[in-house]
Amino acid sequence: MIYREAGVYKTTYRADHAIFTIPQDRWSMIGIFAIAFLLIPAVGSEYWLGAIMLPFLILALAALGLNILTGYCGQLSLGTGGFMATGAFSAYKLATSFPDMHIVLVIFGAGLIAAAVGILFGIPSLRIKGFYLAVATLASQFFLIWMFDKFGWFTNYSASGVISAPPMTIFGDVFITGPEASLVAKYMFTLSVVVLLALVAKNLVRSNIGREWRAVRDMDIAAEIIGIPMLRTKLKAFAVSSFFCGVAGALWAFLYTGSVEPLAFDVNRSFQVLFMIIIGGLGSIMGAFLGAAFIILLPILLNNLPTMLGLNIRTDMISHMEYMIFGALIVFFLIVEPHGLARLWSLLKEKLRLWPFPH
Amino acid sequence: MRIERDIIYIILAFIVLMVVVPWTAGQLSDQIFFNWPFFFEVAIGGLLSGVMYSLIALGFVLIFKASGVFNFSQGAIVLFAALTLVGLHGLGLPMWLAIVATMGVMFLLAVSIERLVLSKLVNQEPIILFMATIGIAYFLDGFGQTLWGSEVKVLSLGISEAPGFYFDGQILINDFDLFAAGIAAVMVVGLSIFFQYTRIGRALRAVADDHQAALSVGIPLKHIWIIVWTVAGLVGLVAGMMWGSKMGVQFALSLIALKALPVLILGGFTSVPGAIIGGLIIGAGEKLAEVFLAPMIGGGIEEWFAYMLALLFLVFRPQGLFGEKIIERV
Amino acid sequence: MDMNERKIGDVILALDNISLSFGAMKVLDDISFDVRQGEIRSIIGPNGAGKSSMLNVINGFYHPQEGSITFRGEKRKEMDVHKAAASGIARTFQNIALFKGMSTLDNIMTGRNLKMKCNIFQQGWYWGKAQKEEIEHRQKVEEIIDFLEIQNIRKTPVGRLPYGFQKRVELGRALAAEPDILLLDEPMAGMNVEEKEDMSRFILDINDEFGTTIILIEHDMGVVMDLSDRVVVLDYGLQLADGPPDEVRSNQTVIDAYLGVSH
Amino acid sequence: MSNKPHDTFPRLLASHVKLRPNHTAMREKDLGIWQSWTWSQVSKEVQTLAGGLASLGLKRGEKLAIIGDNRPRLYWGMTAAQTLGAIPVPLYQDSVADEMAYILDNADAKIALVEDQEQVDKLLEIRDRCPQIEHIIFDDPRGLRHYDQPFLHNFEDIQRQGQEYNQQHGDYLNNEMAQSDGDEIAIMLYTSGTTGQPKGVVLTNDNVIITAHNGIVREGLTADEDVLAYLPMAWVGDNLFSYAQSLVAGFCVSCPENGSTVTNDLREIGPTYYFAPPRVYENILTQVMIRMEDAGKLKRSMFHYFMEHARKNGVKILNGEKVSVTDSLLYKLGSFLVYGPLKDALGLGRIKLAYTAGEAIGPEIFEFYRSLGINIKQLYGQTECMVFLCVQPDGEVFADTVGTPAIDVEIKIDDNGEILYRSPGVFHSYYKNPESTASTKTADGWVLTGDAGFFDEQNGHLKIIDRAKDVGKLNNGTMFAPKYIENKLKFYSFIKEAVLFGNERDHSCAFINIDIEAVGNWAERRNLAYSGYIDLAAQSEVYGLIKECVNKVNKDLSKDSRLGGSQIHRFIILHKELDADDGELTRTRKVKRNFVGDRYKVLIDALYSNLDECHVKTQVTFEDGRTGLLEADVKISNAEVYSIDNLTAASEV
Repeated sequence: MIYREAGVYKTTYRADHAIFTIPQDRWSMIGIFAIAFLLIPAVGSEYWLGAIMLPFLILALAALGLNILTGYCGQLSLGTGGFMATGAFSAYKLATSFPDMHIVLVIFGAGLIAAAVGILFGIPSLRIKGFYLAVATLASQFFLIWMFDKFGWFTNYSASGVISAPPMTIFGDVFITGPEASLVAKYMFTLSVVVLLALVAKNLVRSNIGREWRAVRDMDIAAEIIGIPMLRTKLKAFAVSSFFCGVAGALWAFLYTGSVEPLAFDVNRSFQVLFMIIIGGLGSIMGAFLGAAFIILLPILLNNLPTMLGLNIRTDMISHMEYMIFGALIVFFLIVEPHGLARLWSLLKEKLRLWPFPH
Repeated sequence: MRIERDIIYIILAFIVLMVVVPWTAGQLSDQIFFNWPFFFEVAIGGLLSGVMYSLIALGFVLIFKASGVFNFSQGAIVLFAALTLVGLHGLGLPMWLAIVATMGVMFLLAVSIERLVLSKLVNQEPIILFMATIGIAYFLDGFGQTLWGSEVKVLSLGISEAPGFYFDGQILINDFDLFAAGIAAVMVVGLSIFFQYTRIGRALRAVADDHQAALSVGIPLKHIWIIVWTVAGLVGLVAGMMWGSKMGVQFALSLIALKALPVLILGGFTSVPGAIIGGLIIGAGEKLAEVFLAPMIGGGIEEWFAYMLALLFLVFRPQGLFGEKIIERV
Repeated sequence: MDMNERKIGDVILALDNISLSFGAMKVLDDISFDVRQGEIRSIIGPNGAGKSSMLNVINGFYHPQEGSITFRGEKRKEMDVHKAAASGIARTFQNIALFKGMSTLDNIMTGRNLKMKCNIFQQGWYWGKAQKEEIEHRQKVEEIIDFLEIQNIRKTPVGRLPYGFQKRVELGRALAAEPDILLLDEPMAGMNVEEKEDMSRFILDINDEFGTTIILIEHDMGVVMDLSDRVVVLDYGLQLADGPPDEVRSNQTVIDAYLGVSH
Repeated sequence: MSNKPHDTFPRLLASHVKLRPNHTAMREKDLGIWQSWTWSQVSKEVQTLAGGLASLGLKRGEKLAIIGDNRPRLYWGMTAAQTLGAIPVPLYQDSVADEMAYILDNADAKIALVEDQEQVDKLLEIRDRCPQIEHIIFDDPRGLRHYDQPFLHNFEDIQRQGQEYNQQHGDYLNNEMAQSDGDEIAIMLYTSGTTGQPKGVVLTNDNVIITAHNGIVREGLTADEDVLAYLPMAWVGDNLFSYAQSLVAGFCVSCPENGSTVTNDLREIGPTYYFAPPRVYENILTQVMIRMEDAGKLKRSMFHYFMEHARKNGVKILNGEKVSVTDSLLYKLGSFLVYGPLKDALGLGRIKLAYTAGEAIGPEIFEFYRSLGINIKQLYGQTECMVFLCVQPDGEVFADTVGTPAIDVEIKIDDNGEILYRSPGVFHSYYKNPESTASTKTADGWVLTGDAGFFDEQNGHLKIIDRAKDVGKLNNGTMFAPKYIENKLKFYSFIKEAVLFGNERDHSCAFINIDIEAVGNWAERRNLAYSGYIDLAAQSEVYGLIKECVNKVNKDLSKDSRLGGSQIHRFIILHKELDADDGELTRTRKVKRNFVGDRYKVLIDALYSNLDECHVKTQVTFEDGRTGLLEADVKISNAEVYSIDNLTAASEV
């Protein structure tokens, strides 16, 4: 309905390969960026920024990572939490071992370490496929969490096993971690990192490596026969995915919670992120964000619903019912649209593009 | 049943490993106490608790075999069954009646899952069905606890928890564990017979390969699904009774499912004997490692040891011990 | 069109005494034949004759238990899938093996994966080298799209395409690798007469314009006899005959075993 | 832009190179994107090609045949030839070799510039019949690798050769260009004569350029238009819209990728200036309606609601008439919800001006597009005058006229009703055919169109009624234009074919063929049972339906003092569908009036009697080739005849 594509033609491959080929899409993206970078920091309350936007962005980043591995490359992983923990603890070790290191380097360094760990745990994927692999990735999940829990070196021998982010600054004097950091600064930093990495993810999936991943996902034998190196391609997916998850973990520990213990990244975290990409849509950058928004907002809504409806229910009851409703909604969503919110979104877009003709 | 040679080799190699490693560890480290009776006591204790893992893995296998669904809700089913049983018993029903009633509830549960979830997801990709079972797991966890409360409940089957001494008092074994192992053995034999020798059983096996073939056997798909989910529910009930009386009926039961996963990949998703042998290997390996290896590397390794063990296996046999061999074609 | 100018060169690939079995099942039994540079070589035989397995041996997907493969003068026991692809052997599949979630364009682009050299960091940044590379290869792929006359389905997800078009896209993906040897596994199965004519024209054009050596499996005898320079006949793993189409057509063993049945 | 354009095409090209060197002149969808050439790039391409042609020996006055789909290189061939003072002769690319042989021979083509292997093969096939062809240049080398004929050249080789030639011969091209002027022959276009062989219409630079310029001035076209070149290059319209006007105004012409992608390419380009024959508009409309049938109920009713609103108000708004505020607001809403996206989806979203011509267009089709806000207009023209004779002015657009005379065009109508004209576009001659030239072009410069028509008294627009030779007279002297009335009847979807009789009779009568699908649908909605065409055609309800249509046509005719006398008095619905297998239609589905008249003489006699039923036996050919006898009693119905509108009759005095 809103799309006008007559006269939108490409005279170069460069233009034809652009991320947004339709002007309307470009404008809406600019609008979204304006809201995210200007409006939200200006008007967002502490609760919104701190309790919703931050975890949303960070988990969206993790979901992006998992989506690369699972959605694009077809390797089902339940080890997201472990890789996030790797990121968090690596960042902590980097920041405390090299106090002068810049926060950006710390965060991305943590991502790289997580990527290395990801490659290590990705090696069995050459032989193991499907659910067998999923269960195998649980091994990395449990092993990594156990390791961070058991060995004091990772926490600098803190008695509680909890790590706390040291105060760190950007642009010289703007605190983005530690008690003095403002939420707006944290938000803007996280947002920038997430936008940058989302762009990188988009670039990867539209490049050769992205096609190789999808080829491996859609038909691995054919992919191998046309010369796509199976192990290297899968390991690249593991590396990139773990890098994203590692950065997300570091952001989680340093910017969102400030201090964290290994259990924050237990298997439930892995499931949470997996839910995000399933609900959001496998194999879609947009899906990671939509799914993260849904999974973050739903419990908040469910939590507040009884109060909003004026019902008086015991808190443990509320938490049980939350489980129930959450589970039921997941099933409901899968039935309504197994391909996720991203599919709904692209269907809507297709419909608008074809309007008034039916799809 | 035809067992390939390399399976036997792998198991033998494993058994040797399970002996050699603790023995070496014992020799190397003076902190660890090693003697043969103690070794067998740990090993047998491990094997018996492995049987319990097998019980849960069985539920998975049943459903995967017959419907190709990776059923993550098996743990939740165990919890739900145990909660229902205890709850009904708590309402004043005698135990045997409560068990019968719970079996009825499990049947109703299977029907509901088929009606409300599976029938709506026919022909979807496996990962979607997998996610749906996670949704079911969440729902059942919440539902069971909303209905029956979340405090830890005691389930007593009237079997002595006291340890008994066997082999001239040298080896200490829990009677309850023996009982549970017996029950599990009965279940396994029963299920094997069911799958191998009954018409429905054969149909169930056919359906995993080919839905059309199953239809030609004359059993509607939805009946098959209800049957396997009911059977999985009953297996879950048994597992719930065993585990529940051992550690109390509580939310943690649901997490036991995670324990069964390595068993599954070890044994193969589609193999009933695989679930049993896998359970034994995992159980024994885990206990032995915990006792003889853990002290060397910091303890608490039972969380991941089973997974690592299974992973190691997979690298040699990607389809698990008894899984069907994957032949690649183009 | 006059085909006199077509150059058929020396032997580029020779298979000697190849035997392949799966467990107790013997799929190929002592098969020997060679392929010359620039020729169209057909393998025929009834279903289950081992034709597809033969292609799988050639591109290294199956490893024969006995025999040797001489490729470009280099003798070896077996081929390696990745090496085969890298040294210019591409193929299509009997049952279409496209990447269903991707468009025609992307599917054919994957065919060029071996020629794309940008590393993962360059691709992640995209602008600069990766973009340049992407565009260069797009250009090549567009030439293939043009060649196969599939311009109007360029951006359609291949899952939505009719069968005949999927076959063409698959051919395009193989062509994108600019192969020296192209293995075609029943490229015309399930096609109507018009589609078969198109496909035959494409095969001839590929052979002619690019000088690509083609090894073809096909059931349509008319097509095989028209297109091929030489034909090898397999039957249940055994080699019945080998020679030019006319010779094979008049070979009594072949007629008894294969051509006799209505095809 | 100065008032008078440059007088040759090479000079026009040079002027754009000066004026807008980096403005896109041409695009072609090729290899997935719109390959583009600026004016200065085009100029370079043309010059090297011209050099190449010169090196092959193409000289002033010699002919270059051009055969192929709309391709930039073929258009450049035209300018290149004109640069040398040679004459391009575009041919219909789908002609069979035989037809080409005649034209190539007749035109004395020396070099042929063709698109691909298909055309090369045709030329090779007829080469011995056209020995004067010395060279063939092909654009697309695919499949031509093994063609070793020495006279076959790759386009790129010729350009390379041309580059060298130009270097060696310094000012040769400039000298040749300087020698040309407005009186020189610009192009030869072959018309597909209805009888006999095609005739080559010779047009001078002035003919083409002044006419193109006048069209641009009248419609206010600029250098920023976008045009899609998709109609055959041999057709005068394409030469005008995609070549001459582009070079005069300096706008960009885009060539689609191939035949199967035109719809898609149309949408991508979104032309601002567009021509299509009525058949194309009709097909698009049908497609729209069919696709909308699949829409959900809500969307469908919304669509129909707004289309109805557009039908009532859209044309008025387009014509700049006043409508109520609510209607105007509602139209705006409709634009957002329906018209805008619809036009966009069809690729017509950016149209400033659309033309149609060639045949009569159904009023419903015409109004559909106009009501959407697409400024579609009819024009009337011929090859012999480089298209423009009459064009509908903005705001004065009617379905049944072709508008007022174009700039500098004089039109008169002779006693027989035949249209004659004089204009700057009037052709030089028919090539090598002085008799035809003389019989078409009078000594004082008037050209006979062969069409009959008249000026509408109310709006001064020209109306075309028929080919002049088909127009007859009723016994009372009224003009009888059967095709005009048949077309009016056929605009009703229920009527598939109509055959009118009346020449040298007292009044006119008609045979009608109903459209089995449309009428069948109509019958089903009314629960009328029928077993087939014959049964349906004989039903009295169907007769009622058709009678309404005939009455409406009569009413329409009665408003016209000249044609009012030929209202249909009686009609029958024919008991069988007219069929090419029975010789009643030509293979292109045109009615053979005389044959039908003879074959159904019984029915005609009955129509002109006072019987109301007639028994008829007809020999028919079935699909499998067998013949059989069809017998039926055909009913005859009277139609309402209206008195001729005296108001207009009075104004005529």
